[in-house]
Amino acid sequence: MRERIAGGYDNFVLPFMIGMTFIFIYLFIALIRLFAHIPPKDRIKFFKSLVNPKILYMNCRDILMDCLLHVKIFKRNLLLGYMHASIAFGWFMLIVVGHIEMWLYVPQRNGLLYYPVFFRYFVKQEGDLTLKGAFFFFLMDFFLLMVLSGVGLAMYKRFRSTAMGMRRTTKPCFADRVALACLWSIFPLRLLAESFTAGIAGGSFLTKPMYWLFANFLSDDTHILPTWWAYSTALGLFFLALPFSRYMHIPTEAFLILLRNAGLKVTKPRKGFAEAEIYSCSSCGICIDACPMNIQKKNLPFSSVYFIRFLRRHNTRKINQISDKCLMCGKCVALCPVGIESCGIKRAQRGTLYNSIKHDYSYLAAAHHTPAGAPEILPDNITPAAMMGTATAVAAPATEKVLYFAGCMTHLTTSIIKNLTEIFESSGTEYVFADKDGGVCCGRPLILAGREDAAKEVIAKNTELIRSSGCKKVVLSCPICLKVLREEYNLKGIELVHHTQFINTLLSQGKIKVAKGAGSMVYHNPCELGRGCGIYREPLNVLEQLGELKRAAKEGKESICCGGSLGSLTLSYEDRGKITQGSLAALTVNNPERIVTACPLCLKTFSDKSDRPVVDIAQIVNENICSVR
Amino acid sequence: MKNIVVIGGGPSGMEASAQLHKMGYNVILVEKSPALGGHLAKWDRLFPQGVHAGNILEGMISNINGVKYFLNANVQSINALGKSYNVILDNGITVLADAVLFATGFDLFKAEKKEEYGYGIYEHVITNADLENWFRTKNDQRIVENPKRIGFVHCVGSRDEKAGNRYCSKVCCATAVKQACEIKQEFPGAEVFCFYMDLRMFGRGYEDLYLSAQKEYGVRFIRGRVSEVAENINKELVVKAEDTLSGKPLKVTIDLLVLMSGMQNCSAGVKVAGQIGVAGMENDGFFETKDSIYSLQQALKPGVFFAGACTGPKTLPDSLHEARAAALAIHTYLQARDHQ
Amino acid sequence: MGKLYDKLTEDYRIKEGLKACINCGTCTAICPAAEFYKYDPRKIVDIVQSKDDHEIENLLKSEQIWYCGECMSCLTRCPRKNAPGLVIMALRNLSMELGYFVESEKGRQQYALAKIISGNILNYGYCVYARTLKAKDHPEAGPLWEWIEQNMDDVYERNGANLEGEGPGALRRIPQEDLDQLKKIFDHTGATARIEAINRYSMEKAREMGLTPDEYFHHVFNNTEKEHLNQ
Amino acid sequence: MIYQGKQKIWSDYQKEIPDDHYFYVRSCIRQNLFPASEKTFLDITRNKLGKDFFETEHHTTCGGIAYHCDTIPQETSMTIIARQFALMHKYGYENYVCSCITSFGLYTETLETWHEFPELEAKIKDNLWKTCKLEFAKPKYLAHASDIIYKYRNLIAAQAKYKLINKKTGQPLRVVEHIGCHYGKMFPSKSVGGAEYPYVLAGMIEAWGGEVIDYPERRHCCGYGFRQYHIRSNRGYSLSNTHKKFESMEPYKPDMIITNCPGCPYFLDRWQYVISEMEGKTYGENGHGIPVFTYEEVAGLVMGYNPWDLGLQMHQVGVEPLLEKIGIPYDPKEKYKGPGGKDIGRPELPTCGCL
Amino acid sequence: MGKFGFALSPSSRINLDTLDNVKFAHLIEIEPDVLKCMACGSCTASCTAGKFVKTSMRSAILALQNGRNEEAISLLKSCLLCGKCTMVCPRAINTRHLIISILKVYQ
Repeated sequence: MRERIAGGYDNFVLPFMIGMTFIFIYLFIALIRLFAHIPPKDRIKFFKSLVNPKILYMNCRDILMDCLLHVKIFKRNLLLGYMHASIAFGWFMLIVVGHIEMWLYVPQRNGLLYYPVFFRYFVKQEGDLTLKGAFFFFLMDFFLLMVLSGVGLAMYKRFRSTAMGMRRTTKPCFADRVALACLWSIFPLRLLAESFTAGIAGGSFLTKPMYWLFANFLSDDTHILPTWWAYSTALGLFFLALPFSRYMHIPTEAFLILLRNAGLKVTKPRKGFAEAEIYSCSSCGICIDACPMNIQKKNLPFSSVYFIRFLRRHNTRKINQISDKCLMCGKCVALCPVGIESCGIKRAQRGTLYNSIKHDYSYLAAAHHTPAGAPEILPDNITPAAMMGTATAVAAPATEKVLYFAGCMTHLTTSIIKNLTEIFESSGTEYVFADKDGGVCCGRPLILAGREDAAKEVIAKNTELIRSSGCKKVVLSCPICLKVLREEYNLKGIELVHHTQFINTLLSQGKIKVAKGAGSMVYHNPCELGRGCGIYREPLNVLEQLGELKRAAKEGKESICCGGSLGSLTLSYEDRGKITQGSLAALTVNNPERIVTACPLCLKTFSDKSDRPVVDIAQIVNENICSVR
Repeated sequence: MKNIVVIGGGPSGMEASAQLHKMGYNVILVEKSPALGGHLAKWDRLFPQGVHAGNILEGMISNINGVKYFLNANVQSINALGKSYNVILDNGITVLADAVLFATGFDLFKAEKKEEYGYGIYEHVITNADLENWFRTKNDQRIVENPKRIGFVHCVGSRDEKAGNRYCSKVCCATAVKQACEIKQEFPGAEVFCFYMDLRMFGRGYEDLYLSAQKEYGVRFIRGRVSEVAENINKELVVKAEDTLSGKPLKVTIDLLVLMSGMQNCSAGVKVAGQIGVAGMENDGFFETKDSIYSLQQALKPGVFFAGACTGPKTLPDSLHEARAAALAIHTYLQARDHQ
Repeated sequence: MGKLYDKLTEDYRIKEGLKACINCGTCTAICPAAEFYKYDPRKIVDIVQSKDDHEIENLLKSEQIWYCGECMSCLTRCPRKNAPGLVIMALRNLSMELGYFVESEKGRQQYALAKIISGNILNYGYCVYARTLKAKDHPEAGPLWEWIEQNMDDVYERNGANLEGEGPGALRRIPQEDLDQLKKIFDHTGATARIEAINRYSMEKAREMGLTPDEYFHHVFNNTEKEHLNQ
Repeated sequence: MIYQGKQKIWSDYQKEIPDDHYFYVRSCIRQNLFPASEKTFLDITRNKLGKDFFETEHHTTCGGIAYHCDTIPQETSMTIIARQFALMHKYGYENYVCSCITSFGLYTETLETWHEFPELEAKIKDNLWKTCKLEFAKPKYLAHASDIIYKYRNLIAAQAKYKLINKKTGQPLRVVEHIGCHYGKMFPSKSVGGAEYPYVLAGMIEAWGGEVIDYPERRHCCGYGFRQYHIRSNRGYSLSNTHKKFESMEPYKPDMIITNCPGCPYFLDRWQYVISEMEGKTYGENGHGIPVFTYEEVAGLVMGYNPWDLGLQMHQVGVEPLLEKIGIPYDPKEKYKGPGGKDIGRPELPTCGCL
Repeated sequence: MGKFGFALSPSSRINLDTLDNVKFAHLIEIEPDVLKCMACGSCTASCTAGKFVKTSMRSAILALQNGRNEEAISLLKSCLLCGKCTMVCPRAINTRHLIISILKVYQ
């Protein structure tokens, strides 16, 4: 194998080089801009992470598994996973092997960007095929075939997405179409170019037979150069279109992994970390199916993928529309192959709209909170005296009692309170009812509405209230509260559990015993409990001891939002109703007698629309307690 | 063949006549005005769906084919004769009726009696009936072109001891909301206000009408009875009420005020009925029925029956049901009488 | 139900003026006081008809019941033939009987009113009397009244009055026998007791406020400390 | 405004007013503020029209202002009223006419209450006997003095020297009529014309050639409010209500105001002065106020009385421009003279100078 | 007060003639649900913040309709957006969005 073209250059590499240069410059500038928007602290954190061996290992693993092999998609659908992995990994390997070839055979050309790409054009095979040569020929053809198979599947998916487990797929924009056309043509063209050149440069099981086939009716060599031109042009065009297309995710995704592993979070909705997320979106469209709003076709444009597309285009009106409407159920995040935290971006976007809204929570100072008593009711205006009375609330002595924090919504579903307090009593649990007569909101609804500053005041007040109780364990009925208490409150040393977890512990400790008399049921996993707090196992564990647990069409992290979510700001009641009905339909595919949930909001939302009883897990447990202690 | 005199050619009188005629009775329908249809003939569209009153009326008129009816006819005298009633009409006709049905309907409350609202005094104050007439004919000097603000006053002459009517007239709320939507269709740029005490949207589809008035038409509902209306120098109307929900007095200057006149028992009907000792009840003036639940179509006097609004405010479908019930009650009565 | 409510219903003005209120607001809509004070006669009637003694007691101690000008415009319009104005009068009556009136700034003014008006009746037989109408207390009467005050006998004579004269005519001296009869009526029908009660409660309040009777009079007559206006 | 509509209402509210033989009772406020009006009333009825209006020095206040200032109980005012009625009866009269609207309202209310609660009437009867040893009686007819002038309006018109007409233009004067609240609002049927479109003053204005102005706040109270005026710190209420009325009537450019209530002419007059002092605003022509009259004063003017005999010098808002408009001669030098032309100085002009 | 010792009082009468509807029209555009309120009071009855300080969705809507914008803001500024009112509203008004929209438009 030696150089065939003197100087190692031909004009056809120009399109490629232009594209390549453009994309390098573009990426460089983008990187600088992105770093400029990352808070200085985070920047330092990032650079430190790069030399941390543990994170370095994570980075390598994640890039291999996610960017190249697309393991997450494999888990979802084999064919779809293969489609993504074949293109990404195949292409990656083509580049790697191409470089090795160049390094081995034409080391003098090291450093020429285009050379490994068009290697076959510049070299010719001399003498007999060595084993080493055959091995590389094979590898190159193998990976090319791999990519081509992926491209073939991609074309097929465009027309029949359901075959790959996707009911709906993204509508490509213009740049997407250009890039897609290029991408689809790059590898067939490479195959053609390499096949035409296989007589000179050699080839393996794919390119050689092709060469012979073409040689039968194309005797002239004049067609060789145009195909290489075409191949180069496709590549060049692809690079030019790249920043404006979904394929920007190819360079960005790896970078995002580095940022994420460094522990960075979204601070601004469009800049810094968020920008890395935005450009990491491959527009795969998995989130479209994931979104519960899409039970109605009219809501398709409100999927996260389009949200991100509008973020890229700086279409503020659309961005606000989508971010306001989103249920924040987190399903798209849970299923996103890239792991884009679109809910976080939406929250940040809402922040830009609503964080500046003025509020007056001075009355919170007057919210008395003594273990026995309820907050003082002040019908009109707070007297200064009342405010002073609580400013000095201090931590009470530690107690063995658990603190029960029902939450606002639970006060609308009194069955939860009644049954849970009965369970407390049956199990001999001493407890303090934190908000017996209605307390202060946990602050999560404010956070969801982008009003973080307002939420901080509420959080501070509740933190003080919880700490002043002296309890070391807080039982919550509302997963919304639980999530915010875990994530935003500083309650170190205090254990925060949902009542499903608490009941599960009571059962495992034998403090209550239940009979298996609950009949058949299905469990609805509330967004904030499952995806929000990662609590999946405990409720199922409890319910299995109570009766026949039927499967739902979507379970676990794919559980569908009940429609009542406080996350959405603008979704209409009618649309919410449709989501509720969709969710109920998914729950009742196996015709359970009852629907069990573990969130007051889900309970209330489902109860209004369900054709069968909906109960909270506390109720079904309490109904079936057969012996105590 | 038995004779039945039906007094009143409005919807219930016509419907009862048609039914009785089909049962084979000789029905004589007496109507004091020159045309059949009663108040329905003066109405444009009907709540809740906005069906055209004219279409309903047409159907009714075609349904009384074969019924003898006299227009411009009044009952001159009526007196009991054994088990029958001798009815003499002012057109000279005398009937010995086996049963008499009062379907005399209602009079609209005379809005001028609520002096503080200025009906007949201020130039741009009209009643619900006037507005219906305008919807049909588009001819009323009092309705200015492109009014900026329009007000509807509920409970005019209803729920009002001073006006002598303590009861609720039942249909005015739905009518007001319907008319508010309709006038908003006519004048989309106008602001429309409804002054109400309670919104009694009791029937099927009525609450939706209310909701659409709010949502689709942006009608503003103010909970407070209008206390006083005054005309300013531009002949606009200054309306004063309390916004009771915020507990503050309120005023608004409007270009057209529509008074929702309530229902009263028909005074002409009362006069006729009085001759045979059938009288209005003291508390509301509507005819007294045999009881208040079961025998609403029967008077205390045998052979005398009621249908429609003469026994209390009613919607059109209510009146039609009563008409059919009355026909059946008369039939049952006559059969039983024959058996004795 | 409530004791205060029962007590109120003994007043003929409640018997006359309070049938079941339907909260329609016609009274408030045209009430001259509702436009300028924090005042809603409809709400007051509603509180009374709630028969809630606690609420009624608050009412009796409140400023609200003293805002009404007793023009009785409400009477004309009420579709239930209620008379919020009469209800107010009954409330004021009870507030004075129980001594609650001194709890409110406007209620305390009863002291000055009793002194001026009831005083005039007993002394002269008139509710208002020129000799006691001082220009310094009535700046709105203008420079004209200052002139009248200075030339009172001449002005009234010129205007055909019989100021302090015998026999009939405007501002005649009302014979003592008639004034005696008025006094007897006052004693017999509770007016004297009313004046005494007002004085007693007021003087207690004056002591509490650290004011002499004169200062107290001047204070309630001239001063406004609370915000009464409705914005 | 459709005149026929009003006429129809007026025809519904025609109260019976006897033609003659009245027991006349004075008004506290009017004796103090408009003594000449009462004098004119008696002069017109007795001397010009030859009617019998009897007055006794023994009658007193009815206690109405005290009652409405809530300083005397209802029973007290009722007993005082019973005493007045008893005097009427004692002097052989059965028609009772009062000069005061508050009294008129209170008499009407009292009679109604006695009618509704006979046990209360019995108690008052007993009170009256115990305190005054007088025989209880009730008037056959109760009238307000303005009812009487309304009744005689055409007789007065027949003797009139002037009409409520602008001499220069020949146009009728635009007259605002203000009815005392307690005249018809409590018992519309006891008034001429009812509560909403009272005719008692409108009838006089029409009979004497003027044109009645109907402005939006026509029915509104002048703002007296009893305790709301008698206590100095409450007077903002009183002032604000009058202000509201003037703002409402301003576009109609009224020439004059006629009232039938004792307090109203005083408030409508003096609050104009206060508003001009406070706000620098006047409501009449050429920076003047709108002159306010009692019905007797207007009757006297059309009948050709000397304006200063009618007591028009006791108004803060000057009446001279109106007199000139009608063409009534007057001697400006005589305005502030005492009895027999005695010089008693003259009041200072208000700061704004033009009232 | 000056020499008189009293002054003209401002009128508290709601005057719908002088209402500026521009902001309200904008609000209707953002959240048309504002028109659906029938003032039943469920929101106020269930209000979390209302336990401590006067907070009322229905009164705020009314205040806006009457042009008392500041009053409306003061009735909502204590809101915690907990969403109970949304759950209990019989007219299915999106109260949370309405509240933040009102606060945003009128602040």
